[in-house]
Amino acid sequence: MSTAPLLEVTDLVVEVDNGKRILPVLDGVTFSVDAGRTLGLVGESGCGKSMTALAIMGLLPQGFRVKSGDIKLDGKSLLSMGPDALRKLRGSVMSMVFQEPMTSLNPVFTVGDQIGEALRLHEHLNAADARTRAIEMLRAVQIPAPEERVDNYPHQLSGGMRQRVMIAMALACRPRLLICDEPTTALDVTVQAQIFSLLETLQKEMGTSIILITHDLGAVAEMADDVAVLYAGKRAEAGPVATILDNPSHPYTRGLMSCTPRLRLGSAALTPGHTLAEVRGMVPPLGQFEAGCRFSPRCPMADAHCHAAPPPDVHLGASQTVLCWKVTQEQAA
Amino acid sequence: MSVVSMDKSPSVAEPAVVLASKPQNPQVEALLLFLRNGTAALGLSMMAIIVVMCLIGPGLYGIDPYAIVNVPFAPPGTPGALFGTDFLGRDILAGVLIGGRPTLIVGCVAAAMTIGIGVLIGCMAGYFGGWIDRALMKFTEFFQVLPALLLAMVIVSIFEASLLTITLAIGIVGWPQAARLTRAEFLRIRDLEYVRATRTAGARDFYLIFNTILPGALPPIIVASALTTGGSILFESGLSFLGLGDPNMMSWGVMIGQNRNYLLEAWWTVSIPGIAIFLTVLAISLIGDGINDALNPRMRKR
Amino acid sequence: MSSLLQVEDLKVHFPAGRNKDGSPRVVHAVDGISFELEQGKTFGIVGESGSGKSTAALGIMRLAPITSGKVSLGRDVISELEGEKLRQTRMRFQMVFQDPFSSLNPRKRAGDAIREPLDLMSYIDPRLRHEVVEESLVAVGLHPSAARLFPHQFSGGQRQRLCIARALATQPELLVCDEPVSALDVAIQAQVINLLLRLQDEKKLSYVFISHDLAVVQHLCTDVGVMYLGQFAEKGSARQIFSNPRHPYTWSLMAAALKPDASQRGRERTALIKGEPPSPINPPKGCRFAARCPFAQERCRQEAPALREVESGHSVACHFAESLEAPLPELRAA
Amino acid sequence: MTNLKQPLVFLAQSVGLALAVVVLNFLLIQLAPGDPVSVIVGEMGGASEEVIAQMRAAYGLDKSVLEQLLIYVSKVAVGDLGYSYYHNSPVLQLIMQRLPATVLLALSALTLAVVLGTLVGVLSARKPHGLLSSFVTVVSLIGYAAPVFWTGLMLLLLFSAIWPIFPTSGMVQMRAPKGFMYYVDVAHHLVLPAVTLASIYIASYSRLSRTSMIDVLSQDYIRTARAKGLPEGKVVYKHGLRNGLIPVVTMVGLQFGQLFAGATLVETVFNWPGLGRLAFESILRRDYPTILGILLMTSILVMVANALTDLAYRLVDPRIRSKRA
Repeated sequence: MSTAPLLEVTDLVVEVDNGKRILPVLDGVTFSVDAGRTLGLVGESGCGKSMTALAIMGLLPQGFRVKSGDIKLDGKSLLSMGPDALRKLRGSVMSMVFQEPMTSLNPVFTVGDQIGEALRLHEHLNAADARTRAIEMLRAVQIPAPEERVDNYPHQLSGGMRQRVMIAMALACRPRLLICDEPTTALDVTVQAQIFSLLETLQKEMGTSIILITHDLGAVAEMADDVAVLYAGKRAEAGPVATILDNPSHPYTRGLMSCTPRLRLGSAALTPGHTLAEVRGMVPPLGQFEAGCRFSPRCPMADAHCHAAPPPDVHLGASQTVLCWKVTQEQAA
Repeated sequence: MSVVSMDKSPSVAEPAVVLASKPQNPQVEALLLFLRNGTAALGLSMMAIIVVMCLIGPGLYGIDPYAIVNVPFAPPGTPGALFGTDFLGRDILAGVLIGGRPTLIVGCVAAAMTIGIGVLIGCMAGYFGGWIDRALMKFTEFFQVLPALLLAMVIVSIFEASLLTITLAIGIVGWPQAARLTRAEFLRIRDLEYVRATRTAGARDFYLIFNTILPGALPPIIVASALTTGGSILFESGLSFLGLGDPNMMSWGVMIGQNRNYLLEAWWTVSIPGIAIFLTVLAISLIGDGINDALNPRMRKR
Repeated sequence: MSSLLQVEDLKVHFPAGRNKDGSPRVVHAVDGISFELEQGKTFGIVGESGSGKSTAALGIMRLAPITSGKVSLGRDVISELEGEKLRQTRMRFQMVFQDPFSSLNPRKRAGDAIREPLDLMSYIDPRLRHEVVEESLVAVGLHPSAARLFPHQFSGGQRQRLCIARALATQPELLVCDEPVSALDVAIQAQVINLLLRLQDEKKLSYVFISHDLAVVQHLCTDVGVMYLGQFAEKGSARQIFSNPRHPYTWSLMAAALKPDASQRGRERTALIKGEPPSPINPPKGCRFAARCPFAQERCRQEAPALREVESGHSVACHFAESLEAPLPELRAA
Repeated sequence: MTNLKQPLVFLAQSVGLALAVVVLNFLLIQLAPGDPVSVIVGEMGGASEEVIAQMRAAYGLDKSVLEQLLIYVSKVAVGDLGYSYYHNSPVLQLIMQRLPATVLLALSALTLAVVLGTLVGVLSARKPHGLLSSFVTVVSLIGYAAPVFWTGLMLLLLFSAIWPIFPTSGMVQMRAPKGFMYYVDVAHHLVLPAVTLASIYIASYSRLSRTSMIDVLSQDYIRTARAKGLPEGKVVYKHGLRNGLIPVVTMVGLQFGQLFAGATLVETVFNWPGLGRLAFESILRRDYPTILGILLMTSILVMVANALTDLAYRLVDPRIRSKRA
C-alpha cells in the first residue's frame, strides 16, 4: 500500500453562475483521504458538502464549475483529465451513494439490471455473469433471498433495502473510493445502524476509502477516522476524529456538538424540559457571506477583528487545522 | 451575551432573525414575469390587434361582407377589393373582418364553459374522493370515449345550427380534460400540510375548496384555459368548415368551407381566412406559453 | 387532578384495495392506543416510519377518520363532535406539522396565515385580531414586520416558528406536534426545541409530541409511548422509559440511537434487530414484534401480549417483561 | 385468479360504457324534432300514410319510451344498427365498408406523429436552450395553431397546382391496380392525408416529449446512472427515454377521440373514403341511423384503443404493472 493519500483535494474553489452573478460555493476546501480510511465531511445544509462530493465525481450540475484548486485520485489529477477518462473512473474506481434511496434508483429497470450495468460496462461481463455478480452483491449487502430480489423493481423494495441496493451498485466494481452522501438520513434509526455496520464490514473486506457526508456528529464518531467540518463553503476545522471530538477548537464545531440532542439512559437519563445549547442564526445563503470570518455573525466569541478580516488556517498540534481568529490569537499569546 | 448557553432558556424572546424587508407576493411576481416575457407580449399585442379589428374593422372598412361588390374570383390587389373576392364576388377582407366575431365569441364562451364545467367536476371529484370521485370519473370517462367532433356535429344538426347550439356543443364535449387536470391537482394539493393546517384553523369544505386548494391548482388550469380557447376556436372553424356553422353568420370557417371547391382557381379565398384563424390561435398559444413560463417554478429558480 | 387529554382505545384503519383472493385489505395504522395527558405536560409518541404515530396525531386532530375509540379534551369528547361544533372546538387543539415547506400556503402572507384561524373561528373582536397576530409573532421570536412577508421569504426554521405562531393564535390548550423538528438542521432544531419548551413554560401548554428521535423526545417529554405497528409496545413516564426500559423493541430503538460521543468513539452501535418493520396491512395474530424480536418464543407468535402494568404508570406489552434482561448495560435500570 | 378477473372487470366496464353510448344515441333520437319515422320519411322524399304507420309500428313508436329504449338496445346488441335509406344498406354493413380506411389513416398518422414527434422532442431536450429546441417550439406552435382542414387544403394546393407528385383525392386510382401495386397505390394516396392529420400531433408530441425528457433528465436516478460511469448516450436513451415515454403513452390514450375528429376533417378535404366522410355526408343528408351508428362504432374503437394503451402503459411502467395486477 502506498503512503501517499488516495484522494487529495487541494484549495478547491467551486462557483455557480446563477444567470445574474457568479457566486462562490466552495472556497479553498482542502482535505485528503488515505487508503482504507474514512473521512467524515460535516456541516449544516448549504455548507457545500454535497457540492464537494459532486466536484470529485465530476458530476457538478449545470452552472457550477471548478474555478481553481486540484483533486488528485491516486496521484492523478481528475480536473485535468478528459471527460471520457473521468467517466471510466466513475463506477469503477470511485462511486457514490446518494441520500434519497427512493428517487435514486431508476423505477423502470430491475435492481439486477441496475447493479449489473456497471459490471457490464467496466468489466465487460456478459448478461449472465453480470446477473450472477449482481446476486452476489445483493447477498453481500445482506438482502434476504437475493435470487428473487434481483428481478424486483425498486418500488417493490423498502427504503432500507433500496439503500442496500444503492450500496451494492456502488461497490459492484470494488471501487477504491466510495462517497456516501447522507446515506442514512432518509432511513429509520434501526435501519441506520444496520447500514453503518454493513458499510464498515464491506470497507474492511474491500479496503475501500469512504467519504461520509453527514450533518450528524454521532455518525462521524462512529464511522470516521478523520473529519473535516465545512461552514459556508470554507473548511472550518479538520483533523483526526479523536482530536476534533475530544478537543473541538472552532466555535462552530463546538456549537454543533453541544446543540445535538443526545440520548442518555439509566442513571444518566435527563429530566424532561432540559433545554439545549443553541447556535443562534442560520447558514447564510450563497452570496451573502460576511467579509470577515463567515461564522462571525453566529459566533458567541466574535469581536471586531473577526468581522473585519477572514481568518487564516492555523495548525494545532500535528494534524488539526482550524480557521479561527481566536485560536490564532491564543497561539500568538 | 453567550448564545451557546446551557440549561437556561433566554427569558426574553430571542432576537428576531434578520428578515427580507420587502414582501414578494408570488402572484404579483408571476404577473410581472408574464408581462416582461417576450412571447407573451407578442401574443398579447397580436390578440389585441385581432380583437380591435374584429370590433371596429367592419365599421371602418364599410363594405358589406354579404354584398356582391365585384366579379367573382377577383384576385387580391384588385382595386376596391384588397384581398380579392370569393366565388360570388363578395369582398374577402370584409368577410375576414366580420368573420372573426362569431369565431372569437364562440371560442371564448365555449372555452369558459369547458373550463367551468371541468373545474367544478374536477374539484368535487378530487376534494371529496370516494364514491363521488368514482361516479364523476366514470361520467368523465364516458365523455372522453365519445368522439367530440362527431357528437358536436350530431348535436348541432339535431338542434339547428346557431351560435348558442354550437357553443353548447363545444362546451359539452370539451370539458373532460379540464376535469381530469383539476382533479389531479386537487389530489396533489388536498393532502399537503397547509390544507390540513387550514382545516384545523376551522375552515369549512367550501372555504377549503375555493379559498385554499383551488388557488394552488390554478396555474396549470390557466395554461390549459389558453389552450382550450385556441382549441375551441379551431373546433368552431371545423364545424363551420363542414357547413354546420350558423348559416346566418359569416365566419372564417364558413368562408373556407364555401370556397374550398374553388381552391385551385382562387387560392386566396381559402388561404386568407385560414391565415386569420391561424394567427388568432397562434396569438392565444403564445399567451399560454407566456403564462406557463411565468408560472413554472423551475424556470423561475434559475 | 384530572387529565386534559384522554385517548381511549383509538383505532384508525384505512381500506387499501383487495387481496388476491378478494378479501379487503385494511391498514391497521392505529390499532387501539390509550393515554392521558395532564395540563402542562408532554406526551411523546416514538416509533419508526409506518408505526402509525403520525396517523395517531391526525386521528386526535380529527384530520383522519376515526374507526373507533374515544378522544376527549377536558369535558368535550372531540371524537364525537361533528360539523360546526367540531369546527368551533378546533381553537382549543391545534397542530404543528413536519414539513415547514408544505405547511404554509405559499399564496398567503405570514400575517394572514396566523390570522386565518382567528377569522374562521371568529376568535375575539375583529379589530383586535392584528394585535394577536403581532403578539404571536413576537412570542415565537419573529419581528412583527414579518407579517407582511410570504412563506418563500423565510428559512425552514423561521417557517416552523410561523407554524407555531399560527397554532398558538387561538390560545389552544393542546398542541399536537408531528415531527416538528425532524426536517430542520441540527442548530435550528435546537432553537425550535428550546422555543417549544419556553412556550410551554409561559403558557402552561400541553403537547402531544410525535417523533422518531428518542434524544429529542428525552428533552421535551414527560411521558412517552413507544409505538410499533399501530400499538404501544411500552408506555410510561419519561423517567421510567429512559431509566428502566422493559420492552425489547424499546431496547432496540435505544441501542440504535445510542450514538457514541467523544468518550466512546469507535464503539459500534449494536443493531439488536434486523430488517424493517413489516407492513401494517393485516398484521400478524401474535405479538406484532415477534418477527423481529431477538427474544421471541413460540408463545409470542401465538398469543398477542396485552399492555400491562409492570410498575405504577409503566406498562409493557411483552409476555416476558419481568424476566428478560436488557442486552446492553446502558439499558438496565440504575 | 387475478389474471382472469382483471380483464373480466374491464370487459364489464367497457360494456357498461358502450351501453351508455347506446342510451345517449337513443336520447338524441328522442330529442330530435319530429319522430325518427318522419325524419326518415322526409329523407326518402315522402311516403304514403300506410307506409308511415307500418314504419311506426316497426320502430315501436306506439309503445312507451322505456319499451322503445329496450327495443333499441336489444337491436343494437345483435348488431342491428338500423337501415340507411339514403345508402339503401344496413348501417353496420356501411360502417364496416368504411372502417378500414379510417383505421389505416388514423394509425399511420398517429405512428408518424409519435415517432417523429418523440424523436425531435428528445433530441431537443438534450439541449433545452439550443437551436433545435427553439425550432421545436416554433414548429409546435405553428402545428397547433393551423386548423387541420386548412393545412390539408394548403397541401392540396401545393401538390396539385405546383408540385403534383402525390394524388390529392381518394384512396386509389380510378382504375385500381391489382396485387402488390394496389397497396403501393393506397400508400401513395395515403401520404397527404396522413401527413396532414399527423401535423397537429407531431407538434404536441414533440413538445410533450421535450418537457417530459427535460424533467426526467433532472431526476436523481439520472445522476446515479452518470455516477456509474455510463456514457451520456446510454444515460439519455436507456435510463431517460424509458421514463420520458410514459407521459407520451398516456397522451396517446387520451387522444384517440380527437384523432377520429381530425380524421373527419381530413377525410372530407382529401375525399378519403372513411368513416369520417361518411359521417359528414350523413349529417348533411340527415341520415340519423348512420350517424348514430358511426358515433357508437367510433366510441367502441376509442375504448379498444384505450385498452391497448393501457396494455402499453403496463409494459413501459413496472409500477403500474404490479399495482393493478
